[in-house]
Amino acid sequence: MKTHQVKILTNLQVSDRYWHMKVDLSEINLTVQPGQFFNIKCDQNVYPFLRRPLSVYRIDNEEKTLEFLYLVKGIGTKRMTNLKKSTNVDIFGPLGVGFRLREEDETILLLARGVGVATLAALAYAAARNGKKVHAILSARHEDDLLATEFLESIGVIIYKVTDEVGNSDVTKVEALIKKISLYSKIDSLYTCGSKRLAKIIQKIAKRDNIPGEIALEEHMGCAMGVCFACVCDIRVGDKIKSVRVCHEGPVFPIEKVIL
Amino acid sequence: MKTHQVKILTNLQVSDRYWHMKVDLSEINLTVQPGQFFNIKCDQNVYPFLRRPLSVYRIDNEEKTLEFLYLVKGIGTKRMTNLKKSTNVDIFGPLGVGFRLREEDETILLLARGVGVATLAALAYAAARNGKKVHAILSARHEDDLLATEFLESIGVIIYKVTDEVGNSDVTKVEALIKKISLYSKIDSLYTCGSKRLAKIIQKIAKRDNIPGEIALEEHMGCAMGVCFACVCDIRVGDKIKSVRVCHEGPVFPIEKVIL
Amino acid sequence: MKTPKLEVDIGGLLLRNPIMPASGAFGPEMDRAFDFNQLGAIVPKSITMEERPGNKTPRVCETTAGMINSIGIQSKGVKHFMKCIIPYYAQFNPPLISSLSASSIDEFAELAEIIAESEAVRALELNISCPNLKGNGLAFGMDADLTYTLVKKVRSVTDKPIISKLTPNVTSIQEIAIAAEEAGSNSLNVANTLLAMAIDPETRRPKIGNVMGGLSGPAVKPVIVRLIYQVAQVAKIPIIGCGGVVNGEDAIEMILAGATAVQVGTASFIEPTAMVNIIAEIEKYMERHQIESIERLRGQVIID
Amino acid sequence: MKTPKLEVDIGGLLLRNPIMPASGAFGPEMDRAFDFNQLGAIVPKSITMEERPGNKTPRVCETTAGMINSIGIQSKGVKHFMKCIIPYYAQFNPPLISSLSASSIDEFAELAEIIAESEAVRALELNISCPNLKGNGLAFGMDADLTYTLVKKVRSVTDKPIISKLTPNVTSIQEIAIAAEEAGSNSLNVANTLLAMAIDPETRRPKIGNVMGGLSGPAVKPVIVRLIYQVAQVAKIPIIGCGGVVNGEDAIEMILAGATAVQVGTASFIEPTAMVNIIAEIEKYMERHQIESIERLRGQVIID
Ligand SMILES: Cc1cc2nc3c(=O)[nH]c(=O)nc-3n(C[C@H](O)[C@H](O)[C@H](O)COP(=O)(O)OP(=O)(O)OC[C@H]3O[C@@H](n4cnc5c(N)ncnc54)[C@H](O)[C@@H]3O)c2cc1C
Ligand SMILES: Cc1cc2nc3c(=O)[nH]c(=O)nc-3n(C[C@H](O)[C@H](O)[C@H](O)COP(=O)(O)OP(=O)(O)OC[C@H]3O[C@@H](n4cnc5c(N)ncnc54)[C@H](O)[C@@H]3O)c2cc1C
Ligand SMILES: Cc1cc2nc3c(=O)[nH]c(=O)nc-3n(C[C@H](O)[C@H](O)[C@H](O)COP(=O)(O)O)c2cc1C
Ligand SMILES: Cc1cc2nc3c(=O)[nH]c(=O)nc-3n(C[C@H](O)[C@H](O)[C@H](O)COP(=O)(O)O)c2cc1C
Ligand code: FES
Ligand code: FES
Repeated sequence: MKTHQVKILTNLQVSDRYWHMKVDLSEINLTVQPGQFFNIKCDQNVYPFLRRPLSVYRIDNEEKTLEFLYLVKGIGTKRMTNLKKSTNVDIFGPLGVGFRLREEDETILLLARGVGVATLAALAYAAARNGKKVHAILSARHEDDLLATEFLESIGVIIYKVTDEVGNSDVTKVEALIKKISLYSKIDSLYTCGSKRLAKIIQKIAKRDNIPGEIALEEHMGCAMGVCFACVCDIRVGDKIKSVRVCHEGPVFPIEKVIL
Repeated sequence: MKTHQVKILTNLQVSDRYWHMKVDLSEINLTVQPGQFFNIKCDQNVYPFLRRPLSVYRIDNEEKTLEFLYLVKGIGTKRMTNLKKSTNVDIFGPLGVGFRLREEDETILLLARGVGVATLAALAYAAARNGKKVHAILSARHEDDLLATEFLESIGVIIYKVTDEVGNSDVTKVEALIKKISLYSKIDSLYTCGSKRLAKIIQKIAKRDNIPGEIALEEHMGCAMGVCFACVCDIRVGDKIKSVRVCHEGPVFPIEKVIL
Repeated sequence: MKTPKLEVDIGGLLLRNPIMPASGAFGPEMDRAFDFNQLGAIVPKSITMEERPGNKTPRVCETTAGMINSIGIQSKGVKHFMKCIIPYYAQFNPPLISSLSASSIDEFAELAEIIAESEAVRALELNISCPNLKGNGLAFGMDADLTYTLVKKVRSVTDKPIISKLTPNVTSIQEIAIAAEEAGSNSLNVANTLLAMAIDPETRRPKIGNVMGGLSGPAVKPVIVRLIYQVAQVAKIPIIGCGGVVNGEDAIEMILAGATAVQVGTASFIEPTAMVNIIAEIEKYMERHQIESIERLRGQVIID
Repeated sequence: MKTPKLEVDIGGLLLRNPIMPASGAFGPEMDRAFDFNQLGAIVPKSITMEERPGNKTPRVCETTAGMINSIGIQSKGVKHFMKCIIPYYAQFNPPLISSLSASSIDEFAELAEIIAESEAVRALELNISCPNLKGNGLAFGMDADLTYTLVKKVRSVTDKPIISKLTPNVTSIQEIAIAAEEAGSNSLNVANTLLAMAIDPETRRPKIGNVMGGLSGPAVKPVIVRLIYQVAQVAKIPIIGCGGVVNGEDAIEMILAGATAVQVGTASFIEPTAMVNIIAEIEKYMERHQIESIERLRGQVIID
């Protein structure tokens, strides 16, 4: 749990609203899990004041690089786009608990909405490298917002694109799609991120078919290290409701426990 | 009275504590007088919050450039050093009342302490171009802090360097130096900036020898356009004391009027 | 959509738009920066009965996202104001709101009577909240009874709209707001500066000559928005929001919290055309959100 | 010069240095960031008698140079605190200051009695100033009489040093400070957060779930420095400055204004090692200025 000054290798716009940043980890020794995140200083300045949390998009342990994929939303991510190649960026992490990839699984299915793919891509990569078959349903408003498809395809992930534009991204259609996929490919685990609406499908299927599932949540953060209780959400433990911190007990939670 | 987004041509360190910035005025039409100043946004950010006033160090009407010479003092000037070549800087001005260079004068004497030379250099340049003889006593802590000497020499200014280091910068020695200069060169006007201690000599000589003199003052500024009354100082008008705004009635005042 | 309607009524005074300068951060010198006729109203620096020198320099210092000032109402007195300042502002269309400062209740009333006589003056803003007058940060507006008595007295000498400028440095601004309203204020300015101080660790001296001063700028906006919201719960008269507004969204935020109009101070020091930029940004916001009249936004913060 | 002496005494409690966390901005999770033994004291999140869920999310939002929080004292209750939290912090050398929150005076006293029984707890900080408990921003510390009664009651159940954490949201903090001192406080924390609010113009909703919350961070420092200075004029007991400290110079500024010790909250969210950095910066400042003991700086602002 430390801040690191790491060198920016690239920081580039990849589509209308999305940017991609790659940093050099060769000077430090970090073990980073898919699903974990970093809290990033958008500027070497008091403004914006707070750091901004970004999931790990990709970890390359050979090249010793770390990548982030981010949506330009407000002032913080806007300023992040000004971070220049070869300068340093101050990142705090890795933070939180990542995804659990089960040894025994042969096939997994990911369901990502929008920038949720930034969070699931690292998992897809780890799974593919471990020889698992990975199905990934990517949902977005427009074709343009479907990110990382090439990268995912290049590592052998089977991709299904659904968009609001085309009209195949609503809950019933996505549910039908998952059903279709499971017909020819037995799914061992489910993972989702980026939409509570879509996560409900995963929760339902996980329960019905008794498949383990996980979800990465988001909440406004203060400290990102578990001390301020800004980022809490309720989860179900047995028949009790428990308050947990997204930054500390999460951001990844068993799908059956979350309240959507 | 406008803000201008002007392109930075250069922004370079010229000595241990001093920087020099040159901006492009070719896109705008400005008439700038020596002694006037600009109020400069140190960063495209809310931090530092206020602009910082800098005198015009040099105006080149042919090349259409404007130059500033600044001492890195606190946060604002520190951040100014981060302004990058080819990007824009937001300058507000020209502001205030500049020096009055009298047609009839043949010889003038400038006495500048420290960064005061930034304010007097533009005047020296204008005077030299108008065929006047310019004597300039430059005072500083160290030899290193004596700025602009080459530039001034190149335009024919006769320079006298005095430093605390060498021990020839105290009031008595400077006064003796001025006396010596006046022995072989009749001084028609006196100008000073950068030290109230030294300005007292100018005030005394101006009064005693009935020579017109001017001084450029500094005060902490809020608006720099005469509305907030942050930058006031008292001046003597006849036997009355009057409060004036350094940014509006000044920063240049007749030496006999200021209270040192 | 038609061009959005920006007109607002601040207690009997109609403004063509809700944006006006904050007293002390505006002056004739700014006419070279923009056309004053674009403003909702004109508010000069607070005026006092007699000439006043103001406080020691330095009178301003920077803080993180803000500034402290202790100008201390430097003023040339009411005579000069009537003779030179009023006629100057009278040439512009926006109504002239004269800001008054005094050291006693009687003096407030006297001053109000004199100034209200001028036809060009369309409303009086009572600066009962200046933290820079006595050096201890105290102000009439810190006490509900004093506020009531003061406003009542001024009410008795003029029929012109009275704006009471409240101080944020109180336990319950609602109490003061109610006192000012009951005494006959036509609207409330929320609020003056936060009493503040800064020390230079190198010199160990206060950063401003007067030791304490008033904090303004973006740093204070969240406190001011809260105060506007609190006052809006109890006051029936219009609120003029003031403190930390830099752009159109800031103004909208105050209007959503309950303000009818908005004053802009320190922002003009950083961008002299801030006020006209803000008016344009408000219009853009309204067009984007299909809001026909700014009045529709007032107090419309959604509380679940 | 010898290494500067950083020891301070905050009303009977000796600290090896003046830097400690602000309640609510510190937790066991930070032990991976730095060694807690470097701190002057340890101050956990305010504890309540019963378990409390805290407020709706979002619980924090950013403002210019600050943040608003409305955590609302999420707490597992005093039993869990005694069983799990105290023993955990007891393993570190710095004295443990327990922060207490309650919704009635009697509850404050009961809670104090229970917690003071633990030997590891070396002092009690009474959070009589939390703006997030009732949703209306009100707090005991806004009333001098309530403050007096509350502190007096707690005083009667324990001999351990009592720190009263004052609210900045009052007309006269001096009055409250005197009440807390006379009732038996051993020191004063100046101060809790400024009551604040922010609205998102796009959604028209308050940026935090609880509508209003407490403003912290660099934006508030000038107000806090002023409050410390004001309290120092009237209080005989030590002051702990709190609000907006980000670096060593900020801490020095508060000490010059009259603080004996300094708490650091929000800064740790941006830089988890902020507190130890600040200690190092204070030492450097003292060396540069040839100051042997930090006590020499207390209240030493130069007023002409
Ligand atoms: C664990 C975690 C991992 C994340 N990973 C990624 C990622 O890989 N890529 C990515 O693009 N985004 C990610 N996000 C979301 C990202 O942090 C926010 O979009 C970002 O902080 C917005 O900052 P801003 O300054 O641009 O927007 P702001 O100006 O701060 O806010 C713009 C809008 O976004 C909302 N917002 C601000 N912060 C958050 C937040 N933390 N969570 C939800 N909404 C917020 C605000 O309320 C406001 O409505 C992640 C969030 C979390 C909590
Ligand atoms: C009309 C005018 C013309 C000037 N011309 C030049 C110039 O050509 N070159 C140059 O290097 N400097 C010039 N200055 C001074 C320059 O404006 C200040 O040094 C600068 O604003 C300091 O900003 P900072 O953020 O670096 O320091 P800060 O961190 O703001 O302050 C550092 C120290 O400087 C003091 N200070 C801050 N602002 C001023 C100010 N306006 N006047 C005096 N002291 C101040 C502060 O009190 C503090 O002690 C001029 C000032 C004025 C008023
Ligand atoms: C330099 C300066 C001078 C001020 N003078 C006055 C004044 O004379 N009368 C008054 O009522 N308020 C005065 N104020 C307060 C402003 O009117 C306004 O309430 C405050 O600055 C907050 O708004 P802002 O953040 O937009 O600046 C002054 C503020 C500043 C910065
Ligand atoms: C997230 C958060 C939670 C807080 N919780 C408490 C609390 O439980 N008890 C308390 O007395 N103060 C609490 N505070 C206030 C801080 O202790 C401190 O007074 C305030 O943050 C100002 O200091 P800072 O600017 O250094 O953060 C909290 C502040 C924050 C930001
Ligand atoms: S952000 Fe502070 S506990 Fe999660
Ligand atoms: S700086 Fe505002 S009047 Fe000079």
